[in-house]
Amino acid sequence: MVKPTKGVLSIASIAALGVLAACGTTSTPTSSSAGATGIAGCHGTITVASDMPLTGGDATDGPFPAYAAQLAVTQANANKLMGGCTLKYISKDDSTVLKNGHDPAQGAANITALAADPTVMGVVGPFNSSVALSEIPVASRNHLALISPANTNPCLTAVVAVCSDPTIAINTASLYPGPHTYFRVIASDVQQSEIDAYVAYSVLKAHTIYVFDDQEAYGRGLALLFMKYYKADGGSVVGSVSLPGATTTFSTQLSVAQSKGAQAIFFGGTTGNGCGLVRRDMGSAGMNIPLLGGDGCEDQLFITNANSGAKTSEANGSYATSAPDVTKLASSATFFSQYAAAYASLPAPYNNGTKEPYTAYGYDAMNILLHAINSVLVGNGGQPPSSSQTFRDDVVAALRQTSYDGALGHTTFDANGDTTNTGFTLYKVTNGAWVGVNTYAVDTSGNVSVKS
Amino acid sequence: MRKRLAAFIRTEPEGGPSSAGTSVFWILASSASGLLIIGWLLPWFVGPYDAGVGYSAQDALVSSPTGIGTILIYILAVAMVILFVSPFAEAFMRFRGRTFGPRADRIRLYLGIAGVVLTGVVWLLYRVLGEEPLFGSLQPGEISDSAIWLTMYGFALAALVYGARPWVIGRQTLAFGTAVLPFGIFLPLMFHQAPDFLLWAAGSLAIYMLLALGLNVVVGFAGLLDLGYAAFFAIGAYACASFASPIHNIHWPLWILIFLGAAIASLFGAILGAPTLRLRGDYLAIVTLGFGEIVPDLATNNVFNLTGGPNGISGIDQPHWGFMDFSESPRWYYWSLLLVSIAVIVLLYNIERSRVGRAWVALREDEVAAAATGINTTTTKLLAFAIGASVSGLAGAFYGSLVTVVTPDDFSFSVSIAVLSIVVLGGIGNIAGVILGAVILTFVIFWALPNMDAWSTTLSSTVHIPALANINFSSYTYIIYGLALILMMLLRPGGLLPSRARRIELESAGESESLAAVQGIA
Amino acid sequence: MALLELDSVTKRFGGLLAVSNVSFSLDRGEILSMIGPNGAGKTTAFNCVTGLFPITSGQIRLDGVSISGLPPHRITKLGIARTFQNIRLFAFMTAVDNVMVGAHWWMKERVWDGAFQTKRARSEERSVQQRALSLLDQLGLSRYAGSYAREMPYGLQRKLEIARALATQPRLLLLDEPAAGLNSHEKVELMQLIARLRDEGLTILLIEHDMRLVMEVSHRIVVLDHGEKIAEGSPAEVRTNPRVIEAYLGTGASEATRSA
Amino acid sequence: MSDQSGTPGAAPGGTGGRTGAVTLVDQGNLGPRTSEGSSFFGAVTPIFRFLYSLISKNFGALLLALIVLSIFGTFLQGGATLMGNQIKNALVLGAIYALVAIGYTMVYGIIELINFAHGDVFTVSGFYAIFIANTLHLNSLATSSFGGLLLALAIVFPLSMIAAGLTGMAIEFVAYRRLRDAPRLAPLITAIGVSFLIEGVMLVREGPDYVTTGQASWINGTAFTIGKVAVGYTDLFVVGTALLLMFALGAFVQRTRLGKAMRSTAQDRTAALLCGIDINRTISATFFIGSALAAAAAVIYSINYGDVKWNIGFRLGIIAFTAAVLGGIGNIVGAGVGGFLIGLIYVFGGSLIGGAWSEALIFAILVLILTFRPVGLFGVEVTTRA
Repeated sequence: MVKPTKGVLSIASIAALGVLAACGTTSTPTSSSAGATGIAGCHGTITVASDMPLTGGDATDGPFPAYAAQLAVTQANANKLMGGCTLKYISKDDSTVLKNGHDPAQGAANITALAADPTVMGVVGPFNSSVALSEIPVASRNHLALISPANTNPCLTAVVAVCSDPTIAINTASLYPGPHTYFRVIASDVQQSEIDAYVAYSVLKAHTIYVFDDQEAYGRGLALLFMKYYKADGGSVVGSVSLPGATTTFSTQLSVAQSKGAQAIFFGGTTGNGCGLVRRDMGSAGMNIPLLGGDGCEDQLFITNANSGAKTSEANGSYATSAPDVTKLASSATFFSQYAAAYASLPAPYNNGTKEPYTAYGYDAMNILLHAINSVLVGNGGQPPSSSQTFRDDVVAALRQTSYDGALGHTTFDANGDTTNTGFTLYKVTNGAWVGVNTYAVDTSGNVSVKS
Repeated sequence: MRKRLAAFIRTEPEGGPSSAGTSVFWILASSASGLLIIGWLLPWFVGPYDAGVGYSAQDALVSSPTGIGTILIYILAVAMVILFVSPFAEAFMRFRGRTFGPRADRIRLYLGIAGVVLTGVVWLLYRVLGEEPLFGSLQPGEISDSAIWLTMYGFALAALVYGARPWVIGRQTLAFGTAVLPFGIFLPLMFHQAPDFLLWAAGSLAIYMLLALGLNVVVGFAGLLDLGYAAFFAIGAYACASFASPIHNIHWPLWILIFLGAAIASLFGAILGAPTLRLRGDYLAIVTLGFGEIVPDLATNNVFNLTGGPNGISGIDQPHWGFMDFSESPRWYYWSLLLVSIAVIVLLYNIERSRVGRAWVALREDEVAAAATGINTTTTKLLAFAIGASVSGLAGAFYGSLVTVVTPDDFSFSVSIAVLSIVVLGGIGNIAGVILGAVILTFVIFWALPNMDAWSTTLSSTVHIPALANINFSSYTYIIYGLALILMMLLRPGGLLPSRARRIELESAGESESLAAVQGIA
Repeated sequence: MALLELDSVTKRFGGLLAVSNVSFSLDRGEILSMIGPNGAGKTTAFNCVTGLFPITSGQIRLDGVSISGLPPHRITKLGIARTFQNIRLFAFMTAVDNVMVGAHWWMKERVWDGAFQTKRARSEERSVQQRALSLLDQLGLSRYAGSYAREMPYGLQRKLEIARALATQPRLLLLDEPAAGLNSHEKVELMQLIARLRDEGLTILLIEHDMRLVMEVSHRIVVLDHGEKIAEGSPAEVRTNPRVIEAYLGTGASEATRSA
Repeated sequence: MSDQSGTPGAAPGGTGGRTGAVTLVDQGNLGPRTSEGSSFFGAVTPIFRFLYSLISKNFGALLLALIVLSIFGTFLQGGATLMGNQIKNALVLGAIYALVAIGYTMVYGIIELINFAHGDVFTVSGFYAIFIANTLHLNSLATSSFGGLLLALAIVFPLSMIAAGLTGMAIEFVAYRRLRDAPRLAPLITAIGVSFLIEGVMLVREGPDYVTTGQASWINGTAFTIGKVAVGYTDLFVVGTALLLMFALGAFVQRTRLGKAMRSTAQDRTAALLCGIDINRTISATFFIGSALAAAAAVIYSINYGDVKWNIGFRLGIIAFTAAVLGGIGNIVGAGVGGFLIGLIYVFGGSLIGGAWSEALIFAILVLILTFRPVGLFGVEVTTRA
């Protein structure tokens, strides 16, 4: 496993890359070079940070966006994005050995520590919704910007119908004792579940469905939302079950689903919590109906797991919706090659940013933060505002005005801090690989349409 | 060799029922050394915050300034080195079979006092007279202040330990309290940089210490093994969360909730304890483990729509009483927790020495004889469960309020194990030991393990051993943790600071049979 | 009325009849000894009386009120204290604490009294401790008051167990082989102690193998064999009872005595 | 410490200065005392006792009734097909639990230690099996022909069992042997430490995700169908192998010298020692056999499911332990039966009241057994001594 704190690595090579990037690649917006002249005389230290689960069970996901964020900082330093000011980067790990992964208490402790440092102007993170619940109040109280690359729980930013469901029970207002300083560059589960429901009912033509979830905040929320929209579309949910992430066999519930005549299975949750295993057990049970999952299922591990059973091509024909495949976007090509160059010395799989869907999100989140800071400096005559609090408030205000073209495409934020860059692609496993079928968008009134 | 080692380790005169012996002396002496060295190296430790800031003495030596400060710094450095080395030197001498005389103690007392005074003078020179050259490029209110505080404390502690050695050995508990309390109270004032982070760490330390103190009642005092202790922690935390959050729209103040949390948890302690009364030690362990797994399961499944399911309960209130705004800084939590911890420690200490405490020991030693001597084994056991659980409920209430989110994941088996490890590591049945265990283990879990990578990188660049930077400690946390548990039990089953009775007991005797087994009903 | 009555008490372990239909009674102030070969069911009878074993059938009455089925601590409260054949002290408690445990059942100190060290707790602790120390003193144990029970010499551990039993303020004391493992000097002391307890009005039920001690202190003797009562009477009567001799010495011996 | 029936007067000697003759016996307390007690509890206690003994004596019957009822409930819920499918699922799961449970029960029987690391021995054996299969290229061999399959099984079973057995012996030697006479707390904590250690090593070596074994492809196809329930060859293999191993173990323990040594050591270690039995060797052998069975379970598991993950052993271990307790800990046959019963409870409970509650249900059963019938279904209530 990896230690992002040691990404100092070959500073020279990264710096060289950054200079290269400055010489006219797409990921460096023109505004920075213009600003750099104005802020060359900038005095002081500006710190940005990331907070991800880096160790334990979350080591498969968290380090990627953290590395990507660090890359963004290294490049900004090489480009002198902050002019004469020193730009520092702190990487925080919100996992503890007690939880063997992300720990809300550790996350809150990290944000408290970061907020206490007057030079910290923003944090990229957290990765997990449960950690977000403990970090958002601290960040809000300290006026500190928090940009998540991976939180999809809708109730973190805005009140939607399911927030009051007793199994979700998030009171959004109570999360913000101060200003609304939380943003995210990933679309929330509301849009995804609307699209999932549409896909299940109208594309896969399944009119009865059995729903699994993995008893975690993300999976449970997605499943609940899915069921709501699926029923609204006219489908009928023949049964649903929450199974702990440690579940190793799903045959009992699949037998129930089979006897109830489900025409499809929906899984709300992550591959690590059994998405692929459900598909595997469907093979053993001889169920030839589609499996549909959310973005938590769309990864290579799903295919490996699904094919690990008696049928070695069981994964074929599974569906999952996920954010548009970043690796396929033209805008991300430069980023992934820079990532690969900068982290070539890391052990696999961390030397390849495409191995994890959230890598590019971490990169864009950090770049958006850095550019917001830059625009504050520029707007303030090339110097940081006198008080730390004013500086932070200005950064948040600048973030609201974000209009950024990065690896993910064009990102702006709405009033709740949600990205407007939404849209989900339906993927299908064909010949042992995820292949995009169609990309769908959903409008404000919930109508799903194929996005060009 | 072995004999000498044994003679060195044997810390108290034969025969007396004293509990911790001179271990307290050694702990305090080495703490003084530790504080002095930490004071010296603090900027290096704190890493990310250091930018251009260094500790006075170190900087002074490096930048060889002029003026009166320089001389003071050199004197301080000598005093520091002597006092830092002295406990190790003394231990080595003892090991060789010789002792330092009272003169050595006196010298060290004077050194300690001189150290306190001189450090004060240095601080005044710097803060009041602004003698800049002394410190190189210091900025006010930063790490150097903390370093100076720590150094002064280290000197004062050394003065206390060596100046009042007989008193420290004779009244260990009192001496320990006297030495540690001021540190606890002034901690928030000692640190200027990143105080919140430190206080947060101290807060979670206090929470785990409370948990361990509660578990110590059950495991240490009454001898009932509980592997599902996190269940009561969860109950306390969820109780607090339910009554101080938007989930049911009830907003009661924290000071009511800590009592409520304690009461509810103790009620559950008694209820869950009841079916286990007849069970033998390891069966008891397994049943409690079962409870420990059921409670988070219920929370995840949102039983009676009370617990909010897998998301848990979020948006928990943080109190705001007058100028005490708990949400503004963890320092108010820190001081409240300090107060509560002291109260709990005093109460448990009293209980241990009262009728109930004696009854627990009797029960632990020989349940049959205890019953035949008129002790109601049922109520005595239930009382242990209830009191143990109530302390953990209290800790849970604080946890919920501090973190503002409680989720079922927060109360997993590994939490129970961590708390049990604290008790075992520190010394089963000994309150001082449990406190020490909590300090060490929370330091390891929440600070050392997460920062191991950063430290090894720093160290590798300092001592130029690149291999160090490549060791990836964070992935070995499980292994380190497991090894520590095994080695602990094999090498020192009584813990670091064992209560004397429990130590001999753990090293030799078997388990007493239960009354139920004798009566043939279990 | 008798203090303690055993009315056809039977205790069965699976197929084994440990105590079978035993009846006898004890008057106030009396010392009754129970003798019999090993495995005769004496200790089982003790365990039945003190509530450690639930009895299979029959009745045990104290002051005419049935105590069968009561838990051990309730029986202790009613005034029956005991010692154990294989000393069961609280090994890692000091001698004085061991004795103080005996006073627990009537102490008024509650958890919160202890926790907050109220006046009641302190004064009660003090008086109980004083009482315990004086008990130790009178049994010649004061030197060991602060030592762990397991660090005391064997003979003194037996005495400490008696002190603990006395601290429960018994009306009836059950001594299970108190002389076992004692040297002759200690036995004499024990005999004097028993005599003194009798003089102070305590009723004693004694299991003992040392016949000299039994014959000297007992008012009456009950003989058990294979769980059954085979004889009861004054020491002199029991000594000459042929069934007793048979039980102790085997069939041949009884023939021999008869013919002698 | 609440009830204070029959409190005598004040503390003898009053507070402080005592006067008069020094006595050993408190004269004031020689009179009759009444056992007042609380009348409510006095009245209720017998009812509780009666209920307790009623449940305790009929625990097995109650449990069976519960299982039968839930099977019937499943029949009502989804007809014979669902019921049949679930019975099949339960037997497959139960077979694995049973094999793991036997390891717990053997170790407990002989040294009265809950070997917390046993579940992790199971997991680690899964990785051994993967390693062996990959190193020797068994996957292609096994899927090539029936003979190849048999050969592959004949290689992978004994090798992983020996590897796991040695692991078990090493664990015993390092972590438990020195603590054999210590009170239970000490070895229990070491056991937890060993469990963490093994999990940590697996986490570092194998990563945090499911690792595919490839063995699930060895056996496939439907053997026969009853109604609409298709029974696969894998299902038959899993249950058949488990039963075979259990019978082999039973015969071993009954017939062989070592087996007899184990039984006598379990009954009375001192006596066994006096009879000239090498206790250390016997205990090592017990660990070897218990771990080897866990390995067999792991091979079966990976042939059935095809995935192993570093921490699957923990929960599975606790459930298997419940099975061992259910059957009466120390009782090998009991553990086998207990495993299948737990499999039934897990599956039918999950099918009827929702899978979210399956584990809570298992733990609840664990608590109930230990409360009402700690000796297990097949244990005999014995009093310890006369």
